[in-house]
Amino acid sequence: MPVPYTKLVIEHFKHPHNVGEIKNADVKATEGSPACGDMLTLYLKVDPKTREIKDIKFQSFGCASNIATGSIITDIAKGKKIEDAAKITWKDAADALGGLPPVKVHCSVLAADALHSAVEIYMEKNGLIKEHKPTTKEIIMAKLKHVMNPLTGIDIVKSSLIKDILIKDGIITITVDLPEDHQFAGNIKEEIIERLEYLWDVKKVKVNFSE
Amino acid sequence: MKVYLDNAASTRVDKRVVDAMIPFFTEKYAVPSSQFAHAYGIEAKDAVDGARTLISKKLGGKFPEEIIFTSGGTESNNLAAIGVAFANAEKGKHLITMQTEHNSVLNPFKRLEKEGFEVTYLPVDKDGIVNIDTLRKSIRDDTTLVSIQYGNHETGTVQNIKDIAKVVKEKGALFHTDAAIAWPYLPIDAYKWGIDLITLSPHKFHGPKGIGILFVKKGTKIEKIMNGGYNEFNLRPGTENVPAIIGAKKAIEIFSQKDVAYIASLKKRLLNDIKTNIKDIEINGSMEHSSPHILNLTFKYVEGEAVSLRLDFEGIAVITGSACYSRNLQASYILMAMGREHEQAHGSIRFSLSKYNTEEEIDYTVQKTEEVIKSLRELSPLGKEDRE
Amino acid sequence: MYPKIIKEHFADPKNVGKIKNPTNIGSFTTPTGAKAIFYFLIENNVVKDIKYQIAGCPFAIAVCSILSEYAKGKSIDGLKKITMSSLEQFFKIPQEKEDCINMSLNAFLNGLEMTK
Amino acid sequence: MGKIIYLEHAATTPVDERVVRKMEPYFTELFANPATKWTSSISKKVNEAIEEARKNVASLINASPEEIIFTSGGTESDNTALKGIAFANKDKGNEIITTPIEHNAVLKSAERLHELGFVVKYASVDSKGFVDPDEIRKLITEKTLLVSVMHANNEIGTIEPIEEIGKICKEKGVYFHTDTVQTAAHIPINVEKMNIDLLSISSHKFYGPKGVGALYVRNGTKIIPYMDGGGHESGFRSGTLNTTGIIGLGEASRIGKEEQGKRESYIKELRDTLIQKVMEEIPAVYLNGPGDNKRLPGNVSLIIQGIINEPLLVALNERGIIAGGGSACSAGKKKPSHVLTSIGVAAGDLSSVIRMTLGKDNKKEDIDFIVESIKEITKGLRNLSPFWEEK
Repeated sequence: MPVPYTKLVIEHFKHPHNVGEIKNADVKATEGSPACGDMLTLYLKVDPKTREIKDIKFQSFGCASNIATGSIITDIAKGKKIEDAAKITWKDAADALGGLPPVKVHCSVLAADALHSAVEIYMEKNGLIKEHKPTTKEIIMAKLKHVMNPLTGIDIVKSSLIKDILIKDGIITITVDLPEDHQFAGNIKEEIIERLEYLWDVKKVKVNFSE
Repeated sequence: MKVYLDNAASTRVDKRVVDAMIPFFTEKYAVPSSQFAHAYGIEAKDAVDGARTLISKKLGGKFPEEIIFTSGGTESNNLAAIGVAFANAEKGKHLITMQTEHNSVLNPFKRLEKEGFEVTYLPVDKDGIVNIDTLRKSIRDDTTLVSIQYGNHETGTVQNIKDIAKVVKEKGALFHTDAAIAWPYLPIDAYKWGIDLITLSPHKFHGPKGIGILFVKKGTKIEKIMNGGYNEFNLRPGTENVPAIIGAKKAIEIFSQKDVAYIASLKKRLLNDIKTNIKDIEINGSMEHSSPHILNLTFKYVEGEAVSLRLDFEGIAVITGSACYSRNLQASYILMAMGREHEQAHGSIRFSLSKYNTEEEIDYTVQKTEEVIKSLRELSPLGKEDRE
Repeated sequence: MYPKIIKEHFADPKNVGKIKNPTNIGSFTTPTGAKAIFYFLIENNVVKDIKYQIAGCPFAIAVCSILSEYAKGKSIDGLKKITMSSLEQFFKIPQEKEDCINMSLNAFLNGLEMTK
Repeated sequence: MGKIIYLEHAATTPVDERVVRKMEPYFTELFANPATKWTSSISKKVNEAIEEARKNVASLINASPEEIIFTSGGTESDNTALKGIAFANKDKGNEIITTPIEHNAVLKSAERLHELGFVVKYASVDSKGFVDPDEIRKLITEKTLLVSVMHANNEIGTIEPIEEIGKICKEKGVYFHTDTVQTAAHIPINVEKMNIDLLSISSHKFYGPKGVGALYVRNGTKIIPYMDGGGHESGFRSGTLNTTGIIGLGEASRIGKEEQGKRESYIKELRDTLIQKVMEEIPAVYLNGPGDNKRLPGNVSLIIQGIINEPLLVALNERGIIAGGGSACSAGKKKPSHVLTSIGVAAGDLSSVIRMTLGKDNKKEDIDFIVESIKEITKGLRNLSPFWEEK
């Protein structure tokens, strides 16, 4: 009887490649939210001269397709130049797995997102980005779209939790429309900070709660 | 001899349909919505999706998600009328239907009237047919929905829904047809004809009871009338009745137009022989535009329930257009709308056929009907002047 | 659904027809066209013969038959006291059939009331 | 695939063979529409069978047959109870009281009523999922029309104190509805003793067919029908009666009543063994909902920290074990279960919940295999997880 996963997906799910943590990683990136039950953390070790990915590992707190995509995308990225790794898409991974069910897009896409974030952070940290754009409200909103609201299962922007964004002297202040003692307040705060603090012109990220 | 001629009420479930259903009771019983948890659910989901694809195609639809499974024709009609009226209330609050619709269409419209909607109930002519010009004139800018039955459940009269749909489309309203009686005995082509919503009832064509279908053309604005889970594309909550869906699919698969031709020949035989042998009868409904399996006749000077009970004594199952002479007029509002007198409405008998009926059964029915009518007319004080 | 006695009388109604020279006739027609006519032959306040014609449903027919059987040989003073509820001694009256039964009973009572 | 161990009985159950056999003749022989009872003797037979089924359903909950309305399932029963009472009694008040852990059929009906201008109040639940009858008492005002509290929760198995709640509702003169979709035929129900005015039943949760349910409506209750049509079910619920479904529900009720006690004790034993073994064998596992007698006989709901349920379920499925995570109805949606958030499950644990619901056909000898499988798979997944460190 068929599970809606291809044999290859099940194979990667049961025996995932490149699993674990890189202790002295150059960069670590996390996508997803533990409260929603889908999260992937990616570690990169990059050769500073050739800019090739020497080692790549992932940890998953996610569904079978999340795990399988993490496994295959790390296979694909390994050995590639960091700029080329940035070009690997979710679709490349899905194709390599022989297809993924449409309902599973949002959780498997996390692996690709994590890879892209990791590359971006690496390039930022190592001064590889030539032109710096100043951080605007739009950029912040785009970043915050990756933070989930566990109450609704959709992100905090779409579910209208962002009440206010203030940018002043490199300090970003985000006001979230939740009481401070809400069961998810801590998680959301942590994730917002993680999403924004590495930006080149950001000194500090403050998260306030309404009420 | 036992002769079942009440197929417009419900039909015998085809053995092949039952056989297709049984495994889904005892083996493949999982809930299709829990697909990612286990393979059983996936098999159920595949089966249900397969049913949607087939049914949508047969109706001239384009997408499997245009098929919504409900608990029956009544719920489908409720969902179509109330769901479309409320979802489009911003555009307008005028609705149109027909006086001879099934109660499961009329009653939701009556409820909508209480909720501030305005409803036009179109009249029909003596054959039960609605006038398309009258319809055209009735459609206003604020008309959101027109609901016209395809085949009538009591008389078998068939409306020209192809032309009706065209008029409704020109005027920019949505069109629903209750095809519970007519389909699959008569063709339908949702996209080509321009029909937005279609009600079907599988137990009328050898499928199981407890399952109904509402075709909802993609993009049609409609809202749910029951609240709960997200089943049926978030339009109808509740655990999917998988065995019944599979049964409905099978019934549609095996339905054959050859059977329709055969049923039509039986109907012709029945009518001709009754006409030859029994005087003072009247045909209710159109002869030209009629469902092949329904024949409704009035036997003058006698009452319908008496006729049908006497026929039941002889093993023949038919129904009367009126349950009783006096208070309970509900069922004969259709004949009254066609301009019949009470007396005529009361003697009406509906014969409805299926592929399981035989020529012998028809001959037996004619013979027994003749005897019963003769006997009851002897009892009757009416019509003596005409007969003596 | 039908009580046994109704089914029996409907299948084989007793005393159907007309009386040639009746002493009493009673009829009742519903607004919807159902009709019952009772013919009586009454001598010394006693029902000697009774017949009826009826165009109605099984209940209406059976009630005519039951009444005709019951009335034969009885004094009309007692018969005039028959009401809907006294019919309950024969069978339970379903609510939706009250009007039909009432029609037959009214035709019967109208005949008894007729003075000739 | 080899042997299947089905642990999703709260979502749906297989139809009992005896029930299928009872239904079969009503497909192909006694198929007439029971509505034409005055004129057809086949219909009469069908009607008699339906009345027999009605009696069996009534007897399951100690009601009178005429208080049973057949519906298309639990969802329709819940919709009818809430909306039917609200609309019929809106001259008397506008308040409905319910709880945050109800089935969506109740919650969404309540939300709909809220949209239509009714006031919906939610009684809180504690960390085990219990509603406090005293809180219900305090919430009731003179404007309250209906209190709806489920008999037992489908996700975490908590059996609510509905007898006490029923008593309070009776004292206060408000209607009391309870959704017994998870409990009917599984644990005893008595509408008289529990002072229940309305009660929802779903056939496919106790070895009957899908597509059919019942609503118990106490005699004299003021309620308006939900579906409009030909006036079936004494004018209350229109639509050609789903004869086969009703016959199936009736037979499942009859068997259910007869075997309830036996099933209850057998399934409870399985449940307790399973819970105990999983908790002994695997570290960092917690039980949702209460233990012991306040818990549905077949319900096992566990938090397995450090993993999320979907890959566990897929891997179990590979081994022929069919279990669930949260409620089947909202599977496929990313939103965490409203029940789990209501009882205060920590954010990080919300997707670590696995639900196993046992049935009468589960075998004692399978328990060890289930436990062993969960243990192995959990170990593998925890190795993958960024949150898990072996303590």
